[in-house]
Amino acid sequence: MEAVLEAFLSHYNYGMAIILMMIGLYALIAKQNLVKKLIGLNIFQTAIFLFYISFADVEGGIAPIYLPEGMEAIYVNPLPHVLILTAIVVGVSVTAVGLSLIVRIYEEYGVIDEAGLLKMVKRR
Amino acid sequence: MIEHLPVLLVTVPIVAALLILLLGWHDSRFCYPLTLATILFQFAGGIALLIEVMREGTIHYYLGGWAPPLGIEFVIDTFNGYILPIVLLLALATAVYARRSVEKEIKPEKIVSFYVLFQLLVTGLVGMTITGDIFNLYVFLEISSIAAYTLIASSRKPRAYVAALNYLVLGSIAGGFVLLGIGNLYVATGTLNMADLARLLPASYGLATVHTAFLLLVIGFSIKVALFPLHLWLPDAYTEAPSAVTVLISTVMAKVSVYAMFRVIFSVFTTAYFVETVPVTELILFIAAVAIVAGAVLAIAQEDLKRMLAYSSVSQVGYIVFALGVANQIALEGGLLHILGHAVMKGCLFMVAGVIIYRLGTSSFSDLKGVAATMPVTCAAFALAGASMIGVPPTIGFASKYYLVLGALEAGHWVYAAVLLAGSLLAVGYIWRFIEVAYFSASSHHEGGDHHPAPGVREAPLSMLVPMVILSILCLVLGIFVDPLMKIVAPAVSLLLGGA
Amino acid sequence: MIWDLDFALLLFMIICAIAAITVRDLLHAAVILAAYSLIMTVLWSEMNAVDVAFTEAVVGAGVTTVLFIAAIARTERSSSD
Amino acid sequence: MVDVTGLLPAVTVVIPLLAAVMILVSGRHENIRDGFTVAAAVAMLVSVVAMLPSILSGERITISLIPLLPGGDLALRVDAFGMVFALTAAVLWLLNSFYSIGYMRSLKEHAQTRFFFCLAVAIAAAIGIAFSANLVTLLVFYEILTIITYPLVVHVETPEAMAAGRKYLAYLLIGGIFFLAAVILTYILTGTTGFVPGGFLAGSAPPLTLQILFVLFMVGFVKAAWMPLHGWLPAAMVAPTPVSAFLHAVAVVTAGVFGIVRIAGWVYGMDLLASLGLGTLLAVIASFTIITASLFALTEDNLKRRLAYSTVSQLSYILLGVSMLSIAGMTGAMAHIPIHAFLKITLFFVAGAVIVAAGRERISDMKGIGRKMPVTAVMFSAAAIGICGLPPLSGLISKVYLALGAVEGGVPILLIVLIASTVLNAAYFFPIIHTMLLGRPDDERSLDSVSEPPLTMLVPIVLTTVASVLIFFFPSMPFMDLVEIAIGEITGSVIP
Repeated sequence: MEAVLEAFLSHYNYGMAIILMMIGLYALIAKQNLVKKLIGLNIFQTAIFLFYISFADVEGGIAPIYLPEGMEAIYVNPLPHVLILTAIVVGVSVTAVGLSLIVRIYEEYGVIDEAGLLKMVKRR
Repeated sequence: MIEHLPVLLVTVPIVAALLILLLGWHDSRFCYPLTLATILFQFAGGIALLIEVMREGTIHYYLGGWAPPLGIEFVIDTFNGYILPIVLLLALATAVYARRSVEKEIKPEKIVSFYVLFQLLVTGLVGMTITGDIFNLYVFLEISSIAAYTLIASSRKPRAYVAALNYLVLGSIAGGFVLLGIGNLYVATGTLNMADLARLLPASYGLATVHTAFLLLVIGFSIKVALFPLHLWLPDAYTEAPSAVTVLISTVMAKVSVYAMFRVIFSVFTTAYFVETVPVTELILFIAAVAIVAGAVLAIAQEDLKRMLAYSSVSQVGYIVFALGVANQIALEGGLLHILGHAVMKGCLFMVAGVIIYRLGTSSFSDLKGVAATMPVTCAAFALAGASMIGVPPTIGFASKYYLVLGALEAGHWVYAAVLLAGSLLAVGYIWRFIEVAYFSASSHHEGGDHHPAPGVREAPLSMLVPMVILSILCLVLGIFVDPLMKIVAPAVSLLLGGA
Repeated sequence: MIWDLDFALLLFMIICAIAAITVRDLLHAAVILAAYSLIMTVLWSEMNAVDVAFTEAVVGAGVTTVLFIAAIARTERSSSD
Repeated sequence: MVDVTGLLPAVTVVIPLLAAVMILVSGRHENIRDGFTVAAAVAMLVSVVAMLPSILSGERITISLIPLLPGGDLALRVDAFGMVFALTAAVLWLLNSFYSIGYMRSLKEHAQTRFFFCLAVAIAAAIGIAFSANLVTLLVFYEILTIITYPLVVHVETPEAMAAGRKYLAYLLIGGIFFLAAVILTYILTGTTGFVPGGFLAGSAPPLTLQILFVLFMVGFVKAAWMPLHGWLPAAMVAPTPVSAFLHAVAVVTAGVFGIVRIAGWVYGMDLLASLGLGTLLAVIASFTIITASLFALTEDNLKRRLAYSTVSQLSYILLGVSMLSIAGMTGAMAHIPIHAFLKITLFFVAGAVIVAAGRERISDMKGIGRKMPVTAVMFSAAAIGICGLPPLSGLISKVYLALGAVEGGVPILLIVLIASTVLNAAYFFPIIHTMLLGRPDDERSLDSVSEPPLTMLVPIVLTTVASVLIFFFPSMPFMDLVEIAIGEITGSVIP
């Protein structure tokens, strides 16, 4: 029991991240509404970010902020943080492009769900 | 100067893009010459780097002087030294071709942003090609992808928005998978530098993390290169995009994605991993064979030239991935040759489709009867590039097919070699659709004399014709002078197979 | 790291995620997504990723939500699924 | 055998290619354009003939152009056997050029520029095939020939022609794929694809592999139109007659049988073929084709289609000769290539002349036509007699060698095939001769407007017939001499 709890405790946030990813992926693929798809995309991306932050975290570590001379501490790994900063910017750009496309599609076809769109595209 | 060339290839265009934006605001006539000049510079740089690599060996450039693993490095070795000029050659050809095409297909107020995005797309792809850092690869991948989504949507056709959004959704999933895969690799090794990864990974080949990373990366890149069951975004995106954008993404972007896939599989994971540790070569071969056949069959079923060419790309990607599955020296030489060959011929074919849309306003087969009589040069270019697509000797398409079959037979894959050959026959099926319609269609038949041009339709403008004809002639020239070409390709393949 | 706090936050996030993709009103969905991002921010700062947390608060919960609301305002609010 | 390096083989191939470019450029000016065709034909003939003395003295002219692929450079080598084909093609192309110009202008055909362009490239490919030094080069020119003859076949652009064109392309390209597979396999087995007199495959692989490889080659050379892979040839008859003449005599089918003989003599070698039992396979295919195709020919009323089946049948004489795996058989096979070409082109020229002069394609419509076009009809009769193997025409020569080979090889059944085929040849040709010369038209006045074709067409007809007679009387000049050298090359002995 102890061992199981141990294993669970050391890995549960990975599991959670994966659940979140799956939720996002499901929305991306299965949802008909285009805005819902993008919400799914956001969840999917943040879940990946969560995964990065999780593995960067070190037991008993502290935030990688410069400490005065003489103080020793275990920093958490700062590199994934930097990576994720970049990835967040990329993610918001993708969302912005996607949303502007949805607005355009709505202006052209008057619908924002996939089934309706398919009908409209075929009709033209 | 020359030692800073790698970084200049990326920074100069970004500065140029800003300049285009600023000057274009003032007067949109500045955009085109600036774009052309920048890409010309990049092309020259790419050639210079290739020569340098062939002469001196691998070039390492530490960004900002920070050596890896702390800093990001650009690495140009024989493999991407070979890819880079291909990318830039096609980008240059597209840039020349784009001017007239863009005037017609894109709203005037969007022309400035078109060139800015064009520049960013090319730069993103160049960055992907030369970076030695796997996370940097991801960033450049996303930059170029975002530029591509926007460029596709810049068409006047409303359907392009839908195509772009579809691409965006699938592209983002791919990006997410790649990002996740990179994360796994980092967990396993603690580094993001590709050379370091290759060095450190073998110790943890047994770990589930590494297997997961491999799977995620392969699936992510498979979406990006549109490997058969994951190709769904491609036909719409290629068909609906403005002609110049189609040329660019179908050649340069598709090829850089393939490059990234090869780079990660061979240079990060090494052959030892994916041939021995996780024996997936049979599976890859199977998928590639299915892609070759299914893509060609779907292409034959199309009623529109541009869409047909799009499905043909699905089929042709299969050839390149096929080389990956065989994974021996000769087959990979064929695969790398096909990266070049397919870029050149598909670029030419899409340019033809674009020219036809430019003049006729449509690319549906039923409207193209006898078009060869009015646009002889265009159709001749198609015929030559099409022959290369089919693999008629002595074109480049034949050479790559020859190497691929030779490699497959040498590895003992008899059945797959047969599929490859049959696939090239299917290519006849779709290329001939156009040839028959354009050259031998009844409506063009006139008693007692040569074909007469239909009124109003003329040969394409010179600035579109020249890059198109040059590419089609390249199909032949590269096919004839394939042996000197192999002097560049062979070391690249040795590098891939040797790991690191 | 306080594991039970983490665990609770994660659970709450999953609930938010599911809610965001199930509610029929897109405006509600956007707001729930903002809440999701804010919880993520808390979680990350608790995991010592303060810099990322700040960025996410601004970009994820802020900019993204604004973008979503703007887009929904120019299209329609209701969703069929 | 002495190999000398020379530029002439390459020049010979390049001449028609240059002409093709010039034809495209000068397309608007008919006379200049057709001038280029004729000039190139003359130049090419001169260039081929210039190589003749050195070949006859036992030399081989080689030139390696560029390294192409693993397995073979793009390399040319003119040997005696290649010369047989090249000389035939060069002479007949010159005559065919005049004939084509006359034909196309008389009928005011459309797209003449395309027509002459394709013809010029096709002849370059045919010469390339004749001069190929290895399988890779052969493959390159073989495929070019396939693609470039397609526009010729579908020239009239009717739906029927398009369907025939698809059939043509399907057969020949699938064949090409098999050929490619065979070439690659040969390279994997031996590490080379260069032709070696007497063959180089012996001992390189287990018999079964070599047998399969041979089948691949045979399917690859579907241009030889052996049954049951002959379907494309009658279908291709929708093309204008000069094209048919070109396909049947100058380039395409000849390239097919040429390829098979090359494979037999220079890749396998006769000893290896014998030990693999492939002679029997070839003999069966050839006998079946000879008899069946003749029977098909009997039932055809369309003159060109009847001639097409005749070609299918006659080509298998060459396979039959190879299958005997004896010196006499091989001699007959090689000799039959030019002999058949000269005779068959006459027949096609006449068929075209009848179309131009009288607008008739069906044999039953040709009653008494010989009275209005006597020269044409007589030439047709002469060539038909030649195909049947009667003197004083060249057809007899190859038949004698084939018969000799059958007896020598101890397979009398092949002799029976030869005799039966001669009877069948007579059976399908004599009625035509009878109809043309002695028949009475149903309506006398329908022939009023009929007269001899224009001189550009008539002269080639006469010349090819005369050539066939000359070959009979002076066989050694130069064809049999060349064949003799070629036989000596692959067997190390001389013709009995």
